[in-house]
Amino acid sequence: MTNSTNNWIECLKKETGLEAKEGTASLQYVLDVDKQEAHQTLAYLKRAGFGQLSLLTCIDWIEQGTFQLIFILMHWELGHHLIVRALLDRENPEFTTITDIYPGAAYYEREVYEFFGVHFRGSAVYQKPLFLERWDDMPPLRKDFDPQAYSDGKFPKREHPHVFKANVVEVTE
Amino acid sequence: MMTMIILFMIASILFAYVLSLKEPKWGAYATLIVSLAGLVGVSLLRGSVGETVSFYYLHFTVTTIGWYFSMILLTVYFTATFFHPFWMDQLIYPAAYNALFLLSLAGTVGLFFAQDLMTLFICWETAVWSSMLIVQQGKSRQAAWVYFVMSAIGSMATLFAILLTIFMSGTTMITDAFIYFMGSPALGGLVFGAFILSGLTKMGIFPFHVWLPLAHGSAPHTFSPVLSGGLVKMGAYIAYLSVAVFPAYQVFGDQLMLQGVPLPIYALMLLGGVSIVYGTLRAIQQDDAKRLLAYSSVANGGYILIGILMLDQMAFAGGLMHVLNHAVASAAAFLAMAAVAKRTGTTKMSELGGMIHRMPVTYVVYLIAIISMAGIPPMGGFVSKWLIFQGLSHRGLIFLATAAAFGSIGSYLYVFRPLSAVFLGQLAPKYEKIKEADPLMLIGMLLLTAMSLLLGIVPNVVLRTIAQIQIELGIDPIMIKGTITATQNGSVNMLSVFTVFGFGFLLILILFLVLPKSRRVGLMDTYTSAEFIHTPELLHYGHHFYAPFERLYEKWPSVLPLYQRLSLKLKEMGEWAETFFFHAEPNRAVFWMVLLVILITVGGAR
Amino acid sequence: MTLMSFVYGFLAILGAFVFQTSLTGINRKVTARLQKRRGPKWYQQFIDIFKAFSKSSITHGWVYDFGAIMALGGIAATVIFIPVAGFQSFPGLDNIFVISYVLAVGMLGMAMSAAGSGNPWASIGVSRALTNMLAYDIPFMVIVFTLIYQHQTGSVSELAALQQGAGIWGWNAFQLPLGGLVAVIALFGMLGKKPFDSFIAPAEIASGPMVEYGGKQLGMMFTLHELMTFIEVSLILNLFFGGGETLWVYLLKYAVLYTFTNIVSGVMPRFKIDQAVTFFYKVPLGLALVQGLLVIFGGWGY
Amino acid sequence: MQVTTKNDRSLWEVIGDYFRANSIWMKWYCTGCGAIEMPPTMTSRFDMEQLGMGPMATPRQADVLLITGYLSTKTLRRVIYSYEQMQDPKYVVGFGSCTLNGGIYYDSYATINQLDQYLPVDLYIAGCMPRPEAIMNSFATLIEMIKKGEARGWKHYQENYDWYKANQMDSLGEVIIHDEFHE
Repeated sequence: MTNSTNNWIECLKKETGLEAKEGTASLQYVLDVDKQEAHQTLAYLKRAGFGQLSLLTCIDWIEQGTFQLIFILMHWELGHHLIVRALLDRENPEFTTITDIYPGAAYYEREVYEFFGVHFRGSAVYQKPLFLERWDDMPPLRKDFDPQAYSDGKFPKREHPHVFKANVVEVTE
Repeated sequence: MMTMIILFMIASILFAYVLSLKEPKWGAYATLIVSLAGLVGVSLLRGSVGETVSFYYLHFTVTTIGWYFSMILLTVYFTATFFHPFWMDQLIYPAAYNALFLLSLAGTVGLFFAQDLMTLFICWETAVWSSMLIVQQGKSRQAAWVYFVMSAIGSMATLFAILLTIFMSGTTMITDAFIYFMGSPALGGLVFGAFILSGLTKMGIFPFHVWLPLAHGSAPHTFSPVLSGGLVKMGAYIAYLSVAVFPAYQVFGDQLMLQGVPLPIYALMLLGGVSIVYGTLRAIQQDDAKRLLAYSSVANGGYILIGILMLDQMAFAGGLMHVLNHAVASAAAFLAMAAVAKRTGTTKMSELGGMIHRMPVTYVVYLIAIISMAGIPPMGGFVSKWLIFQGLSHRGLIFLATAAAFGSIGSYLYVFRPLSAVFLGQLAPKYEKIKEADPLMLIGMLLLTAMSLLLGIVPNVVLRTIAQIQIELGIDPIMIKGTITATQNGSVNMLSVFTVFGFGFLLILILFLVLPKSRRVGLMDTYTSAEFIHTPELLHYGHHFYAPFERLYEKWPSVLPLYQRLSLKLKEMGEWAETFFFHAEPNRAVFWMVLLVILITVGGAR
Repeated sequence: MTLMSFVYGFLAILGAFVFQTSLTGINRKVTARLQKRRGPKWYQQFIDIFKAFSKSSITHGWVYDFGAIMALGGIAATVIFIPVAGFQSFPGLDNIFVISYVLAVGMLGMAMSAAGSGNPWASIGVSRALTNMLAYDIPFMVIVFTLIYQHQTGSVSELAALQQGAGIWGWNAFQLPLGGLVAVIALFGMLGKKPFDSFIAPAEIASGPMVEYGGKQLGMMFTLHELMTFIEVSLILNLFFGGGETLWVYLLKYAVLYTFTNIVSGVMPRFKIDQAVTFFYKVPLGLALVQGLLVIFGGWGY
Repeated sequence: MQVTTKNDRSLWEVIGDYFRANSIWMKWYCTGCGAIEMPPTMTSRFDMEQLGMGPMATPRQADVLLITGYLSTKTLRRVIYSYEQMQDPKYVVGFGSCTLNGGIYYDSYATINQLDQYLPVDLYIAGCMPRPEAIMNSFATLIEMIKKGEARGWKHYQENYDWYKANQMDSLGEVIIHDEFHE
């Protein structure tokens, strides 16, 4: 680890008080932020050299009742990947759009809205459909969505003597 | 007869002008009638070869070649006038347009019948000036300027040659005067070079081609066919005069001979070859259909120049016939584009598409025109190109033959481009409502189409006249027997070719009709790699049609920057000179004036 | 020009179709053997064409059909012009320029029909095909000019007859070896064989001009391809390999020449279209010009 | 749903079926993992060309549509579009259990479970995925079917067009999508 490598980590700590931890892979860092300060942190990180938003996605933690937004940023000079994570309320998932920082995020936001139903305030386009042509049910990647029921209702099935239901075996230590 | 035609022309110019002032549409119809009358009148002159007429200092005589060229010009002018009534409201000065149109017609016809050199020059200038003033009424004033400057270069050189000829030989009659140079090769070479220069600039031979795309592209749509099909052919006549009437082959007789061609003439032919290649390559690049056709005129001018300069049995006949074929084909193509422009308001190929579904007759006109222009049987252009090829391969002029072959195959590329991008492909929704061109315009275009077809099937009708010209010049005439056109390297029977082609077509038509009928589907129901596309414009392939090929030579230098730099330098020099004479301080002007007065006084005293 | 001429012409078209289609089928087997496959039946190409005719079809407007008819009609007419072993249905129409330009009628028809379908792949394919034509035709034309200059005739049958009688060394391919090489390379371009087949690249531009054809129009295009192959191979055979004294010699030579191009193209990759142009203008055009200059100024071949 | 069983072909149809049986060109739409079984079937090991079969670039030229694996609803729209662009007579072959009953994607919200609800399938090949031997075997069967005039799925589709359309609409809403990416 050279000085320049830790530069943005130290500066980040100095300026915002947030600490980036090392991730599981090399050159990978993880940063947990509050929903409120995510926006300004991302703006700061972009100025610090993270010019590329590689991915914006979401995880549904149904037991905790939260959604976790994941931003994967990349630093082109250092080759660092930074995973910025922010938790949202599952009942009322709302976030401010980051298209003013990373314009390309518009499509990721549409995707996250389509599959998880997270609202991005300030974006005019996030509700436009992207992948799921003519989707007519709840966002399908939420954990409380039942694909079997949806499939049974929507797609006719062949009458078949065999049962294709997977037999789930609980593995205990 | 001749007198009547000349008087009629002059009277009709005034008549058309006055009539157009009152009602432009009537003036437009007047141009139609006048050019038709001119066409009929001149065609009657065929029998009176040798007749001469004099008006004060102007002397005219009827010659076979003059008759041939005038007929071509009058045909092109006549068919273009069918479009005039529909364009009068788009012109700023319709009365001037009609009058100048007829004036340029009178000038060109006068040029072809001119007996002496001064008449030739006056008629030449009349045609150039009147056409320049018409070009100015088009899209760009700069184009008219470039046209004028280029013509002026040629005119000045020709005037020099004419004055020198008159001074040396003591006579102004073209045939007598030029014979004088048989004895003086050095002076003859100078006169030849200066005289043919105006022909080269007019035909747009490389490197004088710059005005052609500018003027053709921005002239009024109704005048572009006349420029390309008609006025450019004046250059061919000058080339004819300077090689056939002027004893060029004798004058250069002691020069280095290349396969029987003297080096200076060979060099000019090479310029023609360069024009073919250059015009072809640039035409392939264009996006504006009219500019594309203008560059094709550059390439075809190369064929005509090479053919005429050969002055032999085959290529010379081919060159003269190509004047007619290209005039007809090019006029038809320009008129078709004018019809499209009338309906859609643009000639940019990338903005058009699918016109065939709205203007099928215009499409057929354009199709026949380009088949002729590309030299594909059974249209007229094939015969003349074939004769030029025969002549070139007979003499073994391999580099010129290579250029000719390149221009011939390359013309498939550039003529297909408007066919595909304007007429075929997807029809944009904004053109959903347009209609076929007006019947009067269609008549004009279909006349040219019929001519192209006839020239291809029975070329000997024209070749008979050309054979007579060749006999008058004392070279072996092209051999024609019935429908067979023969050369030393083989013959062709175009009627048989047409019949066999029709036979093949008929066979396949029967096969096609016997098989089950096809289901009609929409244009948008097409293979899109299984993706749904609802925008016709996105499915239309019109931009950079030959992109991979264009990329090979897009970085090549152009002569245009050279001319621009030259004109800039000239302008600077003019401004510099201007400061001497017209400075803000009056004393400098007074100084020059006083100096001038002193000089005149001193000079006069002596 | 009598009625018999038309009958002979019709028979020539039919014969050319049957012969070339069988040969194509056999060559599909040859290619398969090259690739260690069993390959289709020898008459597979006939089945393919007749199958296409037996299917239903669509049309995209009158120019789509008219272009297809004009294409096949023009090509069929060109077959009539080709002298086969000295025999012609219409004597005196076998001028080399006439043949190569009548051929262009068919190509223009096909291009028109393809572009008339409104499919952009078709237009791209046509643009590539025309560029390809500009590439291979110039070296070929230069050699043709040289031949006409040397023999002072432009008639294909006369040029073929002039080579006969002196055995294999009388052929132009051996008299003018550079020219023969150029002609054979140009033949690959004419036939659209690899490496010059980028205009019908199936995976790249969905078979280019053919993209919208189905049913009878597709059958016509396949027939057209067979006839066009016959014309082009015949042209090279007549000009450079001495034609044939008898019909059987002619057909045998033809089969050998065609199979040769097929085998060579079987092991070739594909040029991009601009690479094809650059190649043709560097190597074959250079060779052709050298050959032409040697003949015209060096007196080679007299 | 109307079922046609009678087989009364005219002489021309019998001849046409002979040609069609011996020259089957496939529009090979790679929908799923089964596409990877096709290269060995085409190349020298199994050499599909000996049956007169070959791949074709566009649906206009093709005779048989191979559905090589699971079909997502998005893909199904494109497959139906391609199928309708093919020229009659045309045949459909479903590969593997995914097209039969959904296979391992039986409970996915995005893949259909039974292909013959939407398109007239002439032949199914069992397996996950079917091996080239099975594919070659099925092609031989298809050829026999066409020769006997039994592969009449395309006619069935025409006769029961409303039934198929209704099924397609139930599952897909609309076949030809209009949205910002297709305008």
